[in-house]
Amino acid sequence: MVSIEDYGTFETAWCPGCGNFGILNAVKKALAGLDLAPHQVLLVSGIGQAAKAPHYLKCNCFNGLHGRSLPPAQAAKLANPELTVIAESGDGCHYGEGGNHFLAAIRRNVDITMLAHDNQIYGLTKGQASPTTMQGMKTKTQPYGNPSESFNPVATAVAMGCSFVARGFAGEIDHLAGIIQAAVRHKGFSLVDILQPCVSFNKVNTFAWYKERVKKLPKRYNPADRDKAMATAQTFGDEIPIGVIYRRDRPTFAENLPTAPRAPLARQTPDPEALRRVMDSYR
Amino acid sequence: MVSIEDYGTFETAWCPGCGNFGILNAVKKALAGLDLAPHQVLLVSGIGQAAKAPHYLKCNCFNGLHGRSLPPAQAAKLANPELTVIAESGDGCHYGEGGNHFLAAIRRNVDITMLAHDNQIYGLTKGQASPTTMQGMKTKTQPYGNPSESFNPVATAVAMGCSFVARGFAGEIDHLAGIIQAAVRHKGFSLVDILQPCVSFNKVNTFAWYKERVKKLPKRYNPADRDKAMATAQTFGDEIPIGVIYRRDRPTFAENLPTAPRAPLARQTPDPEALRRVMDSYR
Amino acid sequence: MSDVNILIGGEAGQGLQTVGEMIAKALVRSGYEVHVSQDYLSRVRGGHNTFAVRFGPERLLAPRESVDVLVALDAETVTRHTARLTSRGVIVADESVDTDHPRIFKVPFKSLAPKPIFANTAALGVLASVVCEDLSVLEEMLAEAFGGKGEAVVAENVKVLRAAAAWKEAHEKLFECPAPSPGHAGRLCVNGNEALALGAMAAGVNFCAFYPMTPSTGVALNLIAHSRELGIVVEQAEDEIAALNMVLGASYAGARALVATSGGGFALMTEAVSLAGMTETPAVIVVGMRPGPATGLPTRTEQGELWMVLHAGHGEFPRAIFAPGDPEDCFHLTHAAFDLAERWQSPVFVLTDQYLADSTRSVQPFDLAALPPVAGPLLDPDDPAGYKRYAITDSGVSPRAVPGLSPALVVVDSDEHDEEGHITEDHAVRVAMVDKRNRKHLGLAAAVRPPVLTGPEDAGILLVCWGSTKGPALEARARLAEQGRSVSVLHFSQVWPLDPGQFLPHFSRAKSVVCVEGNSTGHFAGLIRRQTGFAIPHLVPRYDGLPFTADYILAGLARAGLI
Amino acid sequence: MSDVNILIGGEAGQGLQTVGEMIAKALVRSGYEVHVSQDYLSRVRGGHNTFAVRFGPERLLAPRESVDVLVALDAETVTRHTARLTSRGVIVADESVDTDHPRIFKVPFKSLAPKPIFANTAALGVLASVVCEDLSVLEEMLAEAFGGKGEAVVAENVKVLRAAAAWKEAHEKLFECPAPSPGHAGRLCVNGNEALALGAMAAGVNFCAFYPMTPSTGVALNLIAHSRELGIVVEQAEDEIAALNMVLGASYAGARALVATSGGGFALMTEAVSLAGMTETPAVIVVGMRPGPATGLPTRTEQGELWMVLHAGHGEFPRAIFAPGDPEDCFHLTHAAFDLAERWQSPVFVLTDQYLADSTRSVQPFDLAALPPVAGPLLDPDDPAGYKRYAITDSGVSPRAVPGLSPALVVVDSDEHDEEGHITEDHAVRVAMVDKRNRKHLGLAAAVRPPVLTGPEDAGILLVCWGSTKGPALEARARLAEQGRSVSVLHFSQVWPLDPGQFLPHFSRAKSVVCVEGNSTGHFAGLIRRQTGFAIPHLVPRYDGLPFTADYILAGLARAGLI
Ligand SMILES: Cc1ncc(C[n+]2csc(CCOP(=O)(O)OP(=O)(O)O)c2C)c(N)n1
Ligand SMILES: Cc1ncc(C[n+]2csc(CCOP(=O)(O)OP(=O)(O)O)c2C)c(N)n1
Ligand code: SF4
Ligand code: SF4
Ligand SMILES: [Mg+2]
Ligand SMILES: [Mg+2]
Repeated sequence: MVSIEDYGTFETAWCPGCGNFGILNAVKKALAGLDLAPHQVLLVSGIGQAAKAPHYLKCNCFNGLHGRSLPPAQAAKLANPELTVIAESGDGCHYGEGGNHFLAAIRRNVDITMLAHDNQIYGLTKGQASPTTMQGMKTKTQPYGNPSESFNPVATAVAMGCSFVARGFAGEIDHLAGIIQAAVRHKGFSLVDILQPCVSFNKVNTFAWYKERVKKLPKRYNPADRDKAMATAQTFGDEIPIGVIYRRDRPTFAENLPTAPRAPLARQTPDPEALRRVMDSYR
Repeated sequence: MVSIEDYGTFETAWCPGCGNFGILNAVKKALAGLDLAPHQVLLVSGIGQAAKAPHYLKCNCFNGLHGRSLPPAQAAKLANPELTVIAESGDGCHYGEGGNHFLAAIRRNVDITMLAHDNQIYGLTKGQASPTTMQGMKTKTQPYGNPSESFNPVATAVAMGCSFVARGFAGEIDHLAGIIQAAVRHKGFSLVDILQPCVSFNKVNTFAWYKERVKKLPKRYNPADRDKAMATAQTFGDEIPIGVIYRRDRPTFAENLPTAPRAPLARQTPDPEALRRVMDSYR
Repeated sequence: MSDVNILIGGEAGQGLQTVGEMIAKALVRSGYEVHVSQDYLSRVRGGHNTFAVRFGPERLLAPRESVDVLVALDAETVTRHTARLTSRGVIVADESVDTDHPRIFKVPFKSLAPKPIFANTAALGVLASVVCEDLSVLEEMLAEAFGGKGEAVVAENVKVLRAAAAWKEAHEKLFECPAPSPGHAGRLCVNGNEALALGAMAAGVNFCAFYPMTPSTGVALNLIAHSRELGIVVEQAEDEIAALNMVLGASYAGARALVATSGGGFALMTEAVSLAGMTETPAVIVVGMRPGPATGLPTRTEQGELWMVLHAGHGEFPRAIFAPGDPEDCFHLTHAAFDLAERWQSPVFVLTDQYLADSTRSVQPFDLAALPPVAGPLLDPDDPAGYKRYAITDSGVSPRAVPGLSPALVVVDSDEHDEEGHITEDHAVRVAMVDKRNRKHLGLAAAVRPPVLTGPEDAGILLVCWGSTKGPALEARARLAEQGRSVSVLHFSQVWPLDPGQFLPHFSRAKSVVCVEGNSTGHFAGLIRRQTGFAIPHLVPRYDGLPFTADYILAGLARAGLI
Repeated sequence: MSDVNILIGGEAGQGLQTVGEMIAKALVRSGYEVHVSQDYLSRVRGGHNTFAVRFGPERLLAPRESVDVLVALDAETVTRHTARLTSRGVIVADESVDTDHPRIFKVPFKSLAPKPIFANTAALGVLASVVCEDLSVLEEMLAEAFGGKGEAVVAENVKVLRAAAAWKEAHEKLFECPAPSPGHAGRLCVNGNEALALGAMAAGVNFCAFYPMTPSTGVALNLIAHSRELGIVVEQAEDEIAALNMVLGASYAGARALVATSGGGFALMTEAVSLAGMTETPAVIVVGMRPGPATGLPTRTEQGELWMVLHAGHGEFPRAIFAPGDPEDCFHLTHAAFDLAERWQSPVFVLTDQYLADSTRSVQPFDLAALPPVAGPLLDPDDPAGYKRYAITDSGVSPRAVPGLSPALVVVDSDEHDEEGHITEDHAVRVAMVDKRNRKHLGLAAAVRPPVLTGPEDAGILLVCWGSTKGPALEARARLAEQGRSVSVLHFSQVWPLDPGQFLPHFSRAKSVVCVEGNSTGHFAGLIRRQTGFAIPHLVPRYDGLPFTADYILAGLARAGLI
């Protein structure tokens, strides 16, 4: 049995009181609860405060470029289907710089999990609007209020027929750990958008602000109902539902691609006979 | 009165029978119908067969990079609010390489029109799957069938609260011209996704295939009803509704940004007194 | 002249590529040496394209400007290219074409091809007969091509082929064909892209991500065609940024991964090139050059991106750049690129161009058994618990474990990192890591492929070239040598790193050194000067979008007063 | 030593930047010359950061390693930096800090700052008194800073400030302060980013798109702060690709447009740089360098991206690269960049780095009236109907009309195009257009800013440097000159194009030439060699993430055996 201690404890570079701590705990809990040893897990991240998370637990880690966690995460899963792959990064990283990869990942449905630390702000670069920053919110770079409407990743994912769509809250660690477990278990691309207070730069969507609003979806909620899911996804105001909002059985990318390997490519040995046949076809 | 002849006739590099011809005609009709002279119009395109369209009528033209028509189009409109700006390109350009700009443009709501020649294929590069290619369709690069689900730009736009969302068909030129006129008149970001047969590389979604399926939205259809719009947007199979699917009044980007100019920036003259005050603030 | 140059011209979509490829393949099967060059527009139908097949009993190195057999699929071809005909040249055109050229076959294509779909086969029949090609070879090829559509289709095509050939026999005009050289039988028929893909497959490539872009889409297409047989995952990414980032993720996870693109797509990848450098993740990156800037001439050729590729990506890190001169180089250098990339945990580039990518040639089958082994990552680290991805070593290379295969945790980071791979901002560690990465450059530099000298050591003229200019330069040299001039060619198939000891002596021994390259500013000449101080005094540049020919180079030398 | 070096150390989020900026500004207002350098981590709270304020009566050129006043906001600062204290140095720290240093002020911050929010003001009060700063200046600044929050807040802060200063007076330790130089009053207090933004504003910038990235976000922040007053549209784009493409769209439509980024973000822009080259659209591109590859050390400094910027973008097209040495250069060169970009319809780069971007200095106010005019596009073409965007001209520059302002249609294209801007695949037009674009390089080359020589023409040592290394090199020179050595500095504030006539004579006259630059491989030295063949024999590199200091350069010269 893997325990949460197996995932270690590290010093972090986060601000005291940051919502990232709750998410880190929930991730560790979920992985231990899934009985996954650290070396079976690959965390892929981009750049930002959230993207430092994989450095703060024992695991395989590919800390890549800002906005680019999803492409290597999907490819690593294709290259080694035995790995549990999680792409973990911030809202700016996943939905801003990385928006195009987000769309493509939903369409592909590679069996990975995406965790978005959604603090509705660019934290590491000190407080510019992110795609999820509420319209009208003032920041140093948007002193007249954010002129753009905010992006609702959950609604977009539901509209696109994403395989698994959930919203969690950094302040509800056990609930969040449960969602993450379900996401990892789900076969296909799983999105978990996580409301995360940033104590340094987001003075609007604070811990209290979220706390007042989040409401766990009731047991009887049926995530297979797309219309209901769409309505739930669009609810982001006085009330913000959290839980697994939408779920849909779809073949995974690997199931749709006959050449996707069933074992790690690193162990694949070339077949000289096949190669010769291939060369001979060029005559 | 501007007439369609004012927009000229040019030799094209398109295949005989291509749906692009119908779209070109509809664009000219729409512009003439709006009584816009060629120099009042700016067409911005990317790269692809569709992206050549601005070369085939008289207008100002910024034929930029593959996937990058929306950023310069929005910026040009901000720089000169008097211009009628249309970003015209293919499905691969707008939704593939340019996917992130599509998301941002919907959120921003700059008052421009986006025309997507949606032939569900990469035409110019000779027949690879585009984001809108149907799942399972075989191409040279997807010989086992396109493994990804196809992107529904119209549904995504509605889910994101896009200001104006329409679908047209290259085979219904007058209807399409009407949609384009409405899109240009609409204040805010207007998306017109246009079903376009590619006779060379898409042997599934042919002229006949579309013709059988497209159905004009009835007069009584209310594009302000978001739930209805969502359902209409998701309808893409035996029946494909065409017309203005969704419409919503939203302040434009320029209305939300107090520093957006009301006249062309090219005519703006610097204020030396203001500059001195600004310099003095750095003491 | 012992070789024949066939030029097929017509509109895009008329099937000139099909006819051209068929005849090229048939000639190779008959034991000829073949050299194809393609000139096509960035459109799907219409316009004016050409497909040139040069063949003969001996190896052919370059396109030739003069034409022996002009196959005109439209009237424009006759207008445009008749002037290029040699004195013995013939034209094959539809009977409707209006020209008074004496040596023309006015073919009644309408009657020879009962349906338009047979037009290509009819053209092939006439052409085959003109160049004395054995019809049975073509019949065999038609069977292969149309076999899937049933016997009847094959039979109909064969019938058209024979009728066309018979028509031509009945209207014989003198055209002398060289005989094939029996020693050259059994050749492969591959273009640069195909040979490159074959090299990758021979190296065990098992992952490829790409975004379509001329002229490199063919690389992915060839991998896809054999992906099932060889076990290769090929994914068309949403954009080039994703493509290279995917390749890095796959490579990190233990795949042998390749990406192929062209200049504009590559520009988008440059941030990820830097990530490869920082994380020390192997990657083979194919860049097929075409004329820029921006979209430029998307289906034509140029060598204008050497500097970009050399300095792509922010910050400092080692890399290697191969520049194959022909399909054989494409094969061997791509194979070597995988080994080098793994061995030095660095991005390795294969820099080609449209001319080479699309140029089909007869090539001796590759000796697969003789290929050197390709390095792989570390599957079972000795001490997994103590494993450090960036252990400091003398060579700069740290053993590269693969995640998930052992209990070793593999941590890679785009920030500066410590030996374990975790973020650091320690200045001393920073310096140690820069030095470690830079040491890999020394390793790469020690393994550089030397440039190849053809001709005398102390030539009157030394033609320096790189990449696809090899063949045209060699042909120019041969022509000058025939005239009794002392000319050598120094061809670089690796353009970075450079080892001056390998070439400076040649420079100093030659009377005049001339750089022949396909750009307007002399990229390689500049690189030589930066690395050695040697200023190559003469440049023969080309930047109109077309490949070099021997004639073009001779004209350039004449303009420079060197011949 | 006539200047004082204050080092404020503590965790991110403790307010050391606030204290540092306040004291720097106050010192400037009192007539001192000031030089700030910042060393901070890539995090928001915690870790160890420093803010160094060097001040004195005369101009200061560089950071200094030794410290006179160490303000420790935490115990770690004392541990780390006490060894750097000069013999006359003092420490200001909380009374809880455990050290036996004799010259320490153990300040009872808890009692001086009744609430934690006043901690910065208390520290400022003690510090101001140590460096003999006039309290009334600081009181005025507190009023400006807190005025918005009401009189009461201002009064409370002033009270804390005075109490802290009084405490220090009561515990006097000898520390000698230089007097300000009255002639230096009225200086601005700006860092590189601020001066750069001011230069852009002086040039009439009215459009900026950006994506946040250290160290360049400050450029956009400064434009935003004054966007309303000056009429500037500033938009945070969804990514860097959009940012530069937006700038090009705005510029095409007649705006004066700028983008600011850093290495990784710039890598993503390189495709659009090529588009600027092809469409001949003016753009001013600010690249603030930091240590790479990849994310590297995101908040530190380096000069490792010269080659990338020089060859960014596929294909061939002209560009110019400025490399300001100090805030004054930032202002003037950015102003000039707008003019040059418009005049030659090319991308013009302003290449800075984190050190310069964040380094606040006292600067003489800019003479706005004396600035040369900035070129603009053509608003009213003579013959709109016959207007051709790419008319072939001798200079290579075609008059640039703006869409919508006249009946002229303005057609620009990323494909190769004819004079009207429409796609062409004609080979002759291609060559004409390449030649036209290349001619603009000649124009840019003719307007190059010459490097500036400081010191004798025939020095024993010539220090060659570019960009922000100017100050440290000049200070090293001054120190050596004091020792009677003959040393000169040749500083390049424009690094492309280069005009060898402007610098080769200096090289040949000096005994030893040394290149001092902030990277590990000698970018500029390599560029000099490529352009001239001259191999600079000595390199003093730095790549640990920190800026050069005179001490560092002297140590490098000593290691090279030159001093
Ligand atoms: C290509 C690129 N552009 C910009 C940056 C600068 N950058 C680093 S983190 C960041 C934003 C982070 O925001 P988010 O992803 O929301 O993470 P958070 O810090 O809020 O957790 C930016 C813009 C970068 N590193 N790379
Ligand atoms: C950065 C970049 N990547 C790839 C290409 C090659 N390319 C040109 S057009 C095109 C696809 C065009 O498809 P679409 O946008 O659907 O237009 P269509 O030709 O179908 O009208 C591609 C991939 C390019 N020009 N630039
Ligand atoms: S800046 Fe915000 S997101 Fe980043 S660590 Fe601090 S509180 Fe958390
Ligand atoms: S390839 Fe398809 S989209 Fe392009 S012109 Fe031909 S038919 Fe039209
Ligand atoms: Mg965030
Ligand atoms: Mg398309």
